[in-house]
Amino acid sequence: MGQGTLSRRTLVAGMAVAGALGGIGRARPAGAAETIRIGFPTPVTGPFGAEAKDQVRSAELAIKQFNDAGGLDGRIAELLVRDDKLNPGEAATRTLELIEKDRAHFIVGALSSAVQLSVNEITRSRKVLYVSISQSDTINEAKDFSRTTFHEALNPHMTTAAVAKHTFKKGVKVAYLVADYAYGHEMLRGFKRAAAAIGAETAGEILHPFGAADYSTFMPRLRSMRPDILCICNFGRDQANSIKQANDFGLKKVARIVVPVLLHNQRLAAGPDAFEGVVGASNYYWRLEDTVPSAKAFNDAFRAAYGGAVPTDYGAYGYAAVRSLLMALKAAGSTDTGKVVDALETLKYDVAKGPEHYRACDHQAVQSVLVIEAKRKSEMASEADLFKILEVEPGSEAALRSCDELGHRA
Amino acid sequence: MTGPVLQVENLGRRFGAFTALEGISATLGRERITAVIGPNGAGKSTFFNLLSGVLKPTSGSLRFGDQDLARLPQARFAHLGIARSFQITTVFPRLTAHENVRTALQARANRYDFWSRRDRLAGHSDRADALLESVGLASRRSRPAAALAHGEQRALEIAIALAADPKLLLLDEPTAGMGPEETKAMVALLHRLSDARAILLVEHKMKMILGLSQRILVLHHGRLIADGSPAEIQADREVRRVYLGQSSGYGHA
Amino acid sequence: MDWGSLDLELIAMQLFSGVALGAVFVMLALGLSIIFGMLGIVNFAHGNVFMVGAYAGVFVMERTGSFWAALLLGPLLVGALGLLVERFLIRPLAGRPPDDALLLTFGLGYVLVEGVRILFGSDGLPFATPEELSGVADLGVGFFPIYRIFVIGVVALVLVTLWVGLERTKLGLIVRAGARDPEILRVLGVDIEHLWLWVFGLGIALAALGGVLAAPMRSVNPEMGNVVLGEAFAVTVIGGMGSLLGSVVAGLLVGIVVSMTALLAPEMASIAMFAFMALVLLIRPQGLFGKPGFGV
Amino acid sequence: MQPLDQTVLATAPPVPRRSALAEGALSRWRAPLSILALLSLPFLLPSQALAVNVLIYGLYAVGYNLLYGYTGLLSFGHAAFFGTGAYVTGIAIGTYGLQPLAAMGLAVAAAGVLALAIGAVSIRSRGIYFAMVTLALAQLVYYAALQASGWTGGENGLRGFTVARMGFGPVAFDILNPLTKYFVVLAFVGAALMMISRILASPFGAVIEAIRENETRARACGIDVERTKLLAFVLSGLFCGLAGALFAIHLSIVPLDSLAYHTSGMAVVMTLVGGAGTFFGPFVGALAVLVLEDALSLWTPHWQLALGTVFILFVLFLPRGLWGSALTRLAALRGGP
Repeated sequence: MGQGTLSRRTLVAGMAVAGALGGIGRARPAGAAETIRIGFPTPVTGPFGAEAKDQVRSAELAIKQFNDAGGLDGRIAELLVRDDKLNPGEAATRTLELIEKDRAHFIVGALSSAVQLSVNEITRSRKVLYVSISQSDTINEAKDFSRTTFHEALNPHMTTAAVAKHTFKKGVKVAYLVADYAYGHEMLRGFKRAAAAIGAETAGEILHPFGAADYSTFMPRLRSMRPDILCICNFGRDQANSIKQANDFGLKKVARIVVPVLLHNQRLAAGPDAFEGVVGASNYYWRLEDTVPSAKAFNDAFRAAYGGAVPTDYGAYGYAAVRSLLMALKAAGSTDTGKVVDALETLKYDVAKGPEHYRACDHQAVQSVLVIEAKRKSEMASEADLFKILEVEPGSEAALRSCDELGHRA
Repeated sequence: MTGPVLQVENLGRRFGAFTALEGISATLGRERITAVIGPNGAGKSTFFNLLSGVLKPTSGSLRFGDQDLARLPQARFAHLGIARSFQITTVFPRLTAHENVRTALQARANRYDFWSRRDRLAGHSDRADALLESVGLASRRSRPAAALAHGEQRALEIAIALAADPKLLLLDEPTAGMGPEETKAMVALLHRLSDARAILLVEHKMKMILGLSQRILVLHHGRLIADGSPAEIQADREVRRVYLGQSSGYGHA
Repeated sequence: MDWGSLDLELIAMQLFSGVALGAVFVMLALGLSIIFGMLGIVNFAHGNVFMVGAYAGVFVMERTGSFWAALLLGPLLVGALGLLVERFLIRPLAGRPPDDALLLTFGLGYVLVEGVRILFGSDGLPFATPEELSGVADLGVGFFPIYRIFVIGVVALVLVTLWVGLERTKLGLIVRAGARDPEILRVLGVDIEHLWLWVFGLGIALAALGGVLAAPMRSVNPEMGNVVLGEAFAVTVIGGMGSLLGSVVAGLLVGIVVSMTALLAPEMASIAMFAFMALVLLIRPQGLFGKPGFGV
Repeated sequence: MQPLDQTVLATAPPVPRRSALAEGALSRWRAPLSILALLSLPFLLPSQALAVNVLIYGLYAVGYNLLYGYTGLLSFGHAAFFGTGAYVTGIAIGTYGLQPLAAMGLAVAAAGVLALAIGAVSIRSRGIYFAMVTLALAQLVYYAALQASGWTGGENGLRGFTVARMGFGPVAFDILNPLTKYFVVLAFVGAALMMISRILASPFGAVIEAIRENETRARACGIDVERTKLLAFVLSGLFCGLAGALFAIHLSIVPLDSLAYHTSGMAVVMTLVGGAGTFFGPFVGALAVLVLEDALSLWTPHWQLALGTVFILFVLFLPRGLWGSALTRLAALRGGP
């Protein structure tokens, strides 16, 4: 708790400074030494406050490293953090402010799918470069894509494929509990596609209302499907609630529970008992440092900056997005949007988890996917020792939906 | 009195298992002033609420002229010319006396007019002043109703009721809570008003009723037990037994 | 949809789930209804009181390690908070339009959520099902979590206690009379302010008890009250404002409606409750057991 | 048997200093004066995007105030009309390719139709019961929109209808320019304010105020209370729908949150903080709440604590709101002690 309070204070102070600087930035005429301003909308308040805090801390770290290394020919960068309150309307307003008032050069951020799409809607009509760090299949599709839209986060297609590859077997019966909204449907689609390729059978699927608190009404039916694997396709609170209630109904004893994404902070919030043995994917887990040198470097820098804390999944997104953007800036030698887009399209980077690059057609970051399993309480060596890494699925364009399927013309 | 009469036939009202009023028949509105009396709980308020449309009868019929009132919404009663006051003063407390009356006039004339300027509507303002004058409130024109004395508020409520240009005016205890002076003024006012319209009132002040009204209806336990001139009522044995004979008068429950 | 598995056993299980779900609704609606019946105000912070109840449960559990202590002390702690709220926030509004108390509790909702975020963080906390109540029981038609059976039992116990309290004690008589007509109490010389205080505290404690009971079934987080408020309102409106029997019947009924919708058209489960409410309102504006005065 | 509604007298403020009616010398000029004041907003606020939000939420609160402040009905479901206005605008432009003006007209009409439906179900319930019923019905609309993701985009929100230029006959404005956008939105808001001012000054305005002041008396005066309330509800829904339509044009997205409970609550908070039953109060409330939120959220993630506390203090100590209290003070000064 003490550490949490401390870092929250730092975060708040950081935001205040960022706000003040934003005001100054407006008054100052554009010159050679103009600060590079990166707008960063993220849900500081609300249920994903902890994830947002990690995003901000990691992004700040990337900025600090860039500035310490001399910036862009002496031009330093700054992060303008804005609270999007997990509300797309709020996020759209904040993004407009960042572009119109604060004259932000670039936008990075967002945590929820809806917020990311709304930010993207603002940036693309104003031709501002945006690197999204929220998971979604939708933003890859031609309908929402634009030349200035980049996506550093994983998408459900990638995570479900990796999880299915590791857990599904031929002839295995899978039951699906799916949140009835776009993201849930994307996860279901991903799993079913993988299941078809592997030869796993569908025991049944149930859609549940988004944001439901009680899942008990679905459990008898799920149980009656007698699945080998229960695949829970939802996110955040919905995930914690439904896993907990599946346990109550004894489903974990008869089936293995599998989810598309296991979140560091959600696992902390729900406790070890509920999640014990659940398998899911992640973009990052700090124990990757045992095998990947760039992860070790990232963790060490993070630990040094934030009193020994380890970065989480969403922290890694914030770091990789800002780092890659700043690397492209250096490569382009300018803050000109067109030039930076070109540079990002050709950039190869390895900043936290091994080699990555943005695919040309949809600007999706091609990256590895970790398949992890939540540890039981007795196996945990420390408070942060939450997961076992079962598999690291290397990044490959073949693991993405094809450009054609997404509607991008060749 | 040339206005239409209110024809009540076998009127009744039940609340669940409780019968508040039963089998009332009478023709009202021919006399200048008619009073309804009865001990508390006799059904006077229910009777008034039925006559003014606040409640709907569960049995019997109710006609005004050739109009059947039994299923008519309350608002239409005022349009037909039946207006009422309430036992507890019911005015627009935060509006001035003049606005109170003018609002009532507008409610009658231009309910769904979204576009005219209400303060410029021809005649309303003058008519409101005339009505205030007629109840003796001309000097209180610009005072908020809540700032008026109790008797003045009762008078104002009557002015509001008059805005509907009623042929039948129903007054629920118009002198309730008034001192002797105020009561005297109210009696004079009622006399004046009854020149132009029939008045039906519920009252407790027996002396006043006997002097004021031409006809008296007596309710007891939800039934009409007597109906006649003040002299007839005073002589009625049944009435004396349930009502006048009791030393505590109407105070018991 | 796989209709083949839609057998009688499943329907029985689904009904049972509905009753367990309804039991929580009953706790919420009872508290709302009792407060409305006596004080004539609607508590818009009711969902958030439910949430605070869950946190109070966590708080007591962390310190004592006992679920039973949490179940008992959690609602009492929150009920005490309710007493303070009535005394220092609601009572000053006496004589003002009833809307004002409603608006005040609406603002209080924000304060409660944010207060909990400051004290306990915004992530939510784990609340494990107590050891002795975890696991499933074979009901003959299928397996059902023991904890949910326990919840139904606790709610039934609370209902019986309340019923005895209202029907058989002098205080109950006063409360029932007051719910019908507060003026009568004044005439009888009852200290009505004192009564309001305790009735408000009781309503709050009931919602908090609902929160503690729900905590092991759902995750505990600051936003858990938001969804619940609309649900509690729908149940209370269906049952009839101020009617305790209505709260109980409507709570169970809504639980079953939601549960059956979940079986037949799961994605409609959220809408079902509100559509049901709209239907009831069209047919009986005062709710199933409401007094006509509030509706028509 | 007592008269049905006695609470009105018992709970009304004891002796008012001035009439509660929305008229007087100032009222004739209130709409032009309000527009004049709003003209300065983009130059005073930290950002134009915020200024546009103040306009939109201000109009939303003014529309809400028509019902709450003037008719005396406390609704907690007005997000349904705001959100419907926004969604229909977005769908009409994005899916059916309508011109923005036509889309907005359609949106306002749709909000009105929805208000008619919700009003028809809820208007019969009284007092605070009405607040609960409207809240629950608005939840129904919220879940319906979530479910109809083919049209609304579901939880992801509605996108793909960015309006870059707003045409009025032969003239078109570049509304990607924030200042231009502000004045285009102000043109709509200003027109709406003129209309609302006119409605309030009409006999109908007098009738709704009569209902607010004393429903029993209003009914006895021959006012069909239910029908009048329903009309006021629909009118209020229309203006809130227009606010929603402008919101869609402004942000070029429609979030599902535009239909959420929180959005309904915003109308209540802003109206009350500004001053219910005053013409310009809701704008003052929108301004105060949005600026407070903007400033606070930069300093602390717990800005809701301050918002809730401020709101409670207003209910307890300043029920007339900022603008209402200022007007009362002004009237006291003018009229002497």
